[in-house]
Amino acid sequence: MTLAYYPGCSMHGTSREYEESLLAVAAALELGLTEIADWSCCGASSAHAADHLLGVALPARNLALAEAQGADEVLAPCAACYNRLSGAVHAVAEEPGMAAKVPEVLGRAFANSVRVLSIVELLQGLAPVIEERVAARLEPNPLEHLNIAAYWGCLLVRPAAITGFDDAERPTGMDDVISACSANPVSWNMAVECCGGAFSVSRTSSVLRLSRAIIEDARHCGADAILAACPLCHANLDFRQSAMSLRGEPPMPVLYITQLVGLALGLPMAALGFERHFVDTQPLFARLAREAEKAAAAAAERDAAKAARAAAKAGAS
Amino acid sequence: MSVVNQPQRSGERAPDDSGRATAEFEPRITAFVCNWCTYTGADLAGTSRLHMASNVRIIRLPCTGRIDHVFIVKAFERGADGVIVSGCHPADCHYTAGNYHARRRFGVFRELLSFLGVDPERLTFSWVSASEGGKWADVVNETIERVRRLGPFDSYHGLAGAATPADDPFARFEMPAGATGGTAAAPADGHDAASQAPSGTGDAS
Amino acid sequence: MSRIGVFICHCGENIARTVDCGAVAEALREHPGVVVAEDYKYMCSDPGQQLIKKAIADNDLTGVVVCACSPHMHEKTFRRAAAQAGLNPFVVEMANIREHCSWIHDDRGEATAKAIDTARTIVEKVKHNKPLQTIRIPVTKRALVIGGGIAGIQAALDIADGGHEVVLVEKEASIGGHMSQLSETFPTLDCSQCILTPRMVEAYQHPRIKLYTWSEVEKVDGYIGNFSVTIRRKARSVDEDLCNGCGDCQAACPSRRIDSEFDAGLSRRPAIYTPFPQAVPNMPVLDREHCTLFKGRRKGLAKDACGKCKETCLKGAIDYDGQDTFVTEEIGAIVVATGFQLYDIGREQPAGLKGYGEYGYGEVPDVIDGLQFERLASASGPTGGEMLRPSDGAEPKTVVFVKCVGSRDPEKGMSYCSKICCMYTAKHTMLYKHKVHDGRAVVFYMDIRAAGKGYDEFSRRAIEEDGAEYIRGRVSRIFRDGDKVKVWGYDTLSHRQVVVDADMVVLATAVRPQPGIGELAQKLSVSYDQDGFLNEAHPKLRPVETNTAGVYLAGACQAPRDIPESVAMAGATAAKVLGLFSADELERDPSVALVDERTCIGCFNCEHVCPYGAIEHRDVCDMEGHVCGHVAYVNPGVCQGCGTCVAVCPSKSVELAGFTDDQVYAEINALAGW
Amino acid sequence: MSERALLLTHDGLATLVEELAAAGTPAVAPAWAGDAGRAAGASAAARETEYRTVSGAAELAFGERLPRLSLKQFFLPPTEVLFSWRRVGGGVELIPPPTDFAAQVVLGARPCDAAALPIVDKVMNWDYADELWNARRAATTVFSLACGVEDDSCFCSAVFLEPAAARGSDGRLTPVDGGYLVETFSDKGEAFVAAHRESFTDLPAGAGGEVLAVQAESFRATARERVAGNLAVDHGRLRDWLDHHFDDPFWAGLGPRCNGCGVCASVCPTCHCFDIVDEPESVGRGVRRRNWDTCQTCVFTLHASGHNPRQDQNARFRQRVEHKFLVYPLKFGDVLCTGCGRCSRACPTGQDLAEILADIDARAAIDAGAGAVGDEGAADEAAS
Amino acid sequence: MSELQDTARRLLDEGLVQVVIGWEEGPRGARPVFVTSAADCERLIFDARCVHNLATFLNPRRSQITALGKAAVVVKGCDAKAVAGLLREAQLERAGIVLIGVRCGGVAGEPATLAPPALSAETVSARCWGCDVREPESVDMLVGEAQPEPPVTADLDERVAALDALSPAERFAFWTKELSRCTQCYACRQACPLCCCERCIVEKTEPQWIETSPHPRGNFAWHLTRAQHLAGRCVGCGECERACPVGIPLGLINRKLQQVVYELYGYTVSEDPAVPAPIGAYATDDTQDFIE
Repeated sequence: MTLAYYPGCSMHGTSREYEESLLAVAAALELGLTEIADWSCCGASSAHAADHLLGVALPARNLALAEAQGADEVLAPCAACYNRLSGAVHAVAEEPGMAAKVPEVLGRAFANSVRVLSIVELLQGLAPVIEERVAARLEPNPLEHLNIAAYWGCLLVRPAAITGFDDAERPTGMDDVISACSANPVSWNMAVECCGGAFSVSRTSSVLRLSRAIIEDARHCGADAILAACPLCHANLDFRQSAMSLRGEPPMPVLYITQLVGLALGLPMAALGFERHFVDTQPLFARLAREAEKAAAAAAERDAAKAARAAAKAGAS
Repeated sequence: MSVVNQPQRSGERAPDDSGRATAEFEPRITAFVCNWCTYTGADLAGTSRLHMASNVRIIRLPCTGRIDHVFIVKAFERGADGVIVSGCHPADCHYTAGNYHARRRFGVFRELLSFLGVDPERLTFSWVSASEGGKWADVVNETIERVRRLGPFDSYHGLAGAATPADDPFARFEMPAGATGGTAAAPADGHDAASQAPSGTGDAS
Repeated sequence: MSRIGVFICHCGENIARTVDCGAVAEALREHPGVVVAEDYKYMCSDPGQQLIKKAIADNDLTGVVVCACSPHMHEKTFRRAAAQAGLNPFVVEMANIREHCSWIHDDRGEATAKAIDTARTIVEKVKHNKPLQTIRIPVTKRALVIGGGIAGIQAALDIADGGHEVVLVEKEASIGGHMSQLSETFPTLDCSQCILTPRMVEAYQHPRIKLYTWSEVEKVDGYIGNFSVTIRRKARSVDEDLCNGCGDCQAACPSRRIDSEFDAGLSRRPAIYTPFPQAVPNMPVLDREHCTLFKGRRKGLAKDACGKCKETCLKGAIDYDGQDTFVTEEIGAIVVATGFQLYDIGREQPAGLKGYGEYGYGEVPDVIDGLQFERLASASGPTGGEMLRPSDGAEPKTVVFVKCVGSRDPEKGMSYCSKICCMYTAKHTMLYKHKVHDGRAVVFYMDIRAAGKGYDEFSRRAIEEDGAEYIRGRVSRIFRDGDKVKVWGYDTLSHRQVVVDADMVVLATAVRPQPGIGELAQKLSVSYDQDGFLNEAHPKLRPVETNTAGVYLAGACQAPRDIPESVAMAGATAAKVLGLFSADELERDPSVALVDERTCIGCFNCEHVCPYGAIEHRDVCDMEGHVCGHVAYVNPGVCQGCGTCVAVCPSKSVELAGFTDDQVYAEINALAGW
Repeated sequence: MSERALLLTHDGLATLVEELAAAGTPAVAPAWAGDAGRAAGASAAARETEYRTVSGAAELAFGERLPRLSLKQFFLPPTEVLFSWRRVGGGVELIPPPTDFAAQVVLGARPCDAAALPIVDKVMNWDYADELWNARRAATTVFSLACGVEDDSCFCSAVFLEPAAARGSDGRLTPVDGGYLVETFSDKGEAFVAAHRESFTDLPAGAGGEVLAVQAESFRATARERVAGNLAVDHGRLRDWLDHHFDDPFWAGLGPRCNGCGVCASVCPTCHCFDIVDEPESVGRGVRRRNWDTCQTCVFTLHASGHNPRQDQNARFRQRVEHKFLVYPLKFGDVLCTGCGRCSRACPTGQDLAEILADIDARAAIDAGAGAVGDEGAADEAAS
Repeated sequence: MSELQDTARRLLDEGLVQVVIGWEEGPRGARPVFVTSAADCERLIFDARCVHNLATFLNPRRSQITALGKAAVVVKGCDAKAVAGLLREAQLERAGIVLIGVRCGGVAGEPATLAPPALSAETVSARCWGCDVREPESVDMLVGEAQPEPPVTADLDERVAALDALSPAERFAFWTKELSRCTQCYACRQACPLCCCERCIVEKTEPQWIETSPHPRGNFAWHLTRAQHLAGRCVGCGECERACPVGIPLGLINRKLQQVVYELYGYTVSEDPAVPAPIGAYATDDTQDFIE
């Protein structure tokens, strides 16, 4: 099984911390990601709106490159890229004539043999490994005290026919990853609602309204932070948060799923790119650390008391 | 069909095959159809006066599930150039599932026949419902045209020696004289070889 | 030797215009085995039939071929005529030279040649026709009705009133089914229990109805007219003969926190309970799963943990040690009326279903389904008919009704329309508005399907008189927002997103067949569709029959059905059953399969392909009488004559009368060299 | 018969075959079954041979493996038309097959195959002279090829023959340097040689010729010696044992292994049973044929009533042995076996006739109170 | 070897069976043997020459074998699959037989030799191509040492593909030539563990669907029917081809049908009798590309 990596434009740009944390996690888990050589834009939100064939061919080119370098699977961490790549796989497999047409316009062979993986599928599959590593850690784990809302957004799960998660309306994969990291998934209502997506610049007011509803619901349902798996979602929730007039509530940190896994694996904070966030994550982590210490102290006390009781009992007999 | 104007053919008629390898070739098609869908669909074609070629002879059976592969083999042995098997569409079987079973058996048998060199183009499998008189006419006409292009199936008819034993009752397959090479001259699915050497009769004597 | 008569019909000009009928007769006269061949203008006319009858008598015919129209048209006519002339009707066959010849060909020569071939083919077949006797099967004139809902009750009453005994089996402790749970019924708003209860009592007291509640069908053997049905009588722990229904045991039971099935989980009941006050029979059943005593026994406690009900019962009717028992009933016909269940859309779903987690059902207490609403609205319900929501008992001021939850949704739910929801949702809005005059009833719908007598008027009334707000569109998400239930939807008519802060949400969830329907279908050899509904024999012409002769369908086991339809189907099944019971013997087409036991090796390929379960295993014994093998036996009462068994028999040890291998071979042989 | 031997060189043989083909005289000879057989180092399966009409020397497989089927097929084809029939008016017209078969020649028959012909002749002319068999026999000249012995399953010497037996042959070829020494044993053989004299050469006069004659005799002697050790039985006591052990438990030991396929009969040069079938071709016409049959199948003796006098394979296998070594000998004073060993080689389950005969002979010896197996007196008696 | 012999001996000694069906050394190589006494168990062998499918001897109509009593039979993979076929078709009761599994690493293409040949691509039987059973699972006991995969040999699929690549007329010529040798001796049928009818269709008269005359017409009908009746049942043991006295490549037909039932219905022959055979079952969404 060879895993190719399709970064897409965001990973090298606005969401560098996503890529940094991804690569750190991939190294820690020995995933052996190979970036697709000479990759090009997947067409993002514009190509398929302009021309269907173009919208299929652009992602297909990258899949063809991955095929040529011998990959069985391609990881597309960006939800939009994942959506476009999966869409191309589906179109070529299902639409009459597409399997012949695409190689023709690409001018290269394309067998449509590569499986496109989202970050969630990848990490969900690795959840047992992550869980094992987390359990093996000796120091107190602050994440045990983290209540975090898994935010999927639109593009990872829709349309259901091409993405194929368990339930497009109530998917569970991210919760599994959260649990594997020993954090606590929050039951909330906005997991698959839209943040406003690509309208961030053109219709900022809509984006602010939509994203605010997401943050408010997360807080309302007891979340300390929101977990994202999409550069655009992260940008909207994190970067636009200061403009949301959140009624004096403290800001809500937004973490990438790879950052959470990195933390769980005990990777250094510095390797995970938290400093690139607009909402400061330090207060949250400081609080979690305190709680962890407190809990550890309490546990130690309990253990000591227990030992004393046992000793007393032993002495008495 | 040089006999068409001689309806007085006697019971022990000696079939006239002389014109069969020529341009006038009219294929003989045997159709095995189910009583409830295709037979009734063919009835409807009649009621609707849908004209079609007259080269098909229908054998009515209760269900495609009743149709055994030996029927098809025997039809070819008895001079059919093509065979139609037709019944109810999936889920429409009068007996619930006979057509599903037939579909499995004939899915396999068609491949088997093809592997042994019987051109699957000589076989038509179709679903024709009681309401599809028009489709039946199409199935008949298309099958006839397809088989007409393939030519007479003399290579199969001649496997036991003469294609027309009544004309040449002593034509027979004999291993010594014909030897293995001799009989292998007969096969050739229609087309050239068949028209040049309509049967293996010459080799035997 | 065969002596075949061939009779060629001109059908006026219909055949004679294209086919030279005289030439056909002349050709056939020369055919081996044909002793007479005649043509006539109208063979099906009385003189035509007389001609055939006379020829049969004069020539001592052994077989008759009528060359005329399709056998579907006149086979019966000519067979009857031959029978009148003393010939076995099954040695008469028709050669179709009209629909399959004269009507579809122009060329007179070609058509005549084809007519001759066709006639010869059938003559060759008839040479191998065997005289057959119509099969007669004795009929046990007792019916089994499975399911004691309104459909089952109605079917049982109709059959019993028709003079025959009925065994009515109900798996719950009381008959009544879902209809007993309903508050009012559309489109009349009459009280469900008021119209149902008298029927329940009537069924219970009917001298010809034998009622088994808390019972299930275990095994079905036999075939039409001659079923042998084993019924499992689940251990009730209450002696039905001793119990007088006083209710003391229920009052004494300390376990009182068990969700009531009757109230759809909206109220609690004890472990020993009568499902509802009007239950028939009015007799409790002990729920062993939840009973403290039985829990203790399962844990292996040495001493029984409870025993209050037994102590209380003055009649000594409580029996903790009773086990399931089995009774076998001899039955002639079976009516299946197992009804439906509502689609439980919660997060836990069986394989193949997804549910609707985004609607919060099962998580948000004020999101309920239609049956729960019925209980809330019912005077006999947990709130005594007051409209109070489950979470806090407050009166909901805004109620959202969502239709088509799980229906008409091939992506996530069922692809079919559940049919009853449009009407009951309209009814719900009316019941709600009649109880909460200042309340808002908001309905999200896809279409309003109100076809039925008085139905459209009824749903219009909900909108126009009672002011239900109908929004055409679907709901994307339902979640708790403080003490409100937030409903996100979309109005597809005005193209607006709609958000409703509701106090309660009622989901019209899809109608599905009862769990366990698949196992029952297998016991009965009845097929079912991909959704689990039982298949009727023909969707138009045999809607209450199944492909298993003697098994009939009533009500929602076949598809979503409302009450009038269920009752109508029940009446239809009763008519079928009474028709079957009207004669002492059943007549069947003798075109059935027969196994040659001398060569059958008992591989049972035939059994695997038989759609009717007509293949039985028969022991073969050696000279000393020891069983030394098995062969297949075709039950002629069950066989429908498809012949699939014949085709799969490797050694050709099965024959299908009327379409034997001999007959088919003769037909193929007759076509040689045409 | 022949005054003096001739030589058929390899070239002469090639010329002869070509000449016969050109003349339209079928020449039947052992030939490669497949193309691959000719290649050196081909696998045993690829080196299969068969008797067939040949048209060139390249096809010939002289001195190679024993042909798969015996020569029987050229006198009793696997299927053959007895007559055609058609309905005429109220009656049936029978049309018999022609029996004026054109002359054909067999070159290089195995002596054991050639010897089978006179053995079957006796059956075919016992109470009814089989026209088709006799006509083919009359039309055919058989030259055998002295055999170098196939393998350990050969036992011709135990059934009154030898690897170069002349029985049933009109002439014989024996391999010598450069070709084959030719002898003729009948007028037919003589006539054939005379008709194709130019293909044959005279033996070199003097020592050269003698050397070839010695070579030929040496070839035959080596073969005789080689086969002698394979099996020897005393047919007299064997027959006696068979006659008295119809119900012996011995037979129950043979049936289980037998598949009942009758491959042994198919490949046997002397098995001659046939089945008569009517095959309709349409309404009112058809063909009656006879086809090879075998007593080893369960339907061979199956009665219409369903009763089968040979209930199991034990009885059927006993029949095979008894027919060949008891019934036929009692009737015709010979054995219905030429020791070719094909049945043992072809049997899919390893049934071995030589082994069985040896076993019976040993039992017979015990019964007869004599320890010696295959005493010379019996062999002499048989040879005479 | 002694493990096999000991097992057989124990079964006979303890009276668990009355006969052990296995292989012994015969005059021309290995052959089936029916051992009825513990003393004779030393005759039992298993090596690459043991090609015979011993399930053939479990046909309940072989009364000369059933008369020997309850049987234990030595099975390699293909034999075990054939036993499963007989169980599936109700010809046997599992409790009525004892299965001694032998680990098998392939058998010889030309087994009639006095010593077992070393298996190589040249010597291994074509039937072993693609065989996935090193040790049968459905057995009561398993003997012998672990075996390697059989050597990769001439690919039966390649030969099938080569025929598939020809035109129908060329295939027809090929098969007419091959089948012209057939004498309808039915050795193929008798050697087949699954051809176990009391009366074969070819022996049924009235009507005689299959002409018993060995002209190619009768031969075509016979071989078409034999193959069709084995579709989805054939275990690929290759015994029919080995039994054929005139060398007809029946293995090609059987292999083709194995491919067809796999491609059309995803079926491969199973050692589990509970898995239903593909003919006699159906799925509503079976392929119907060939149906108009």
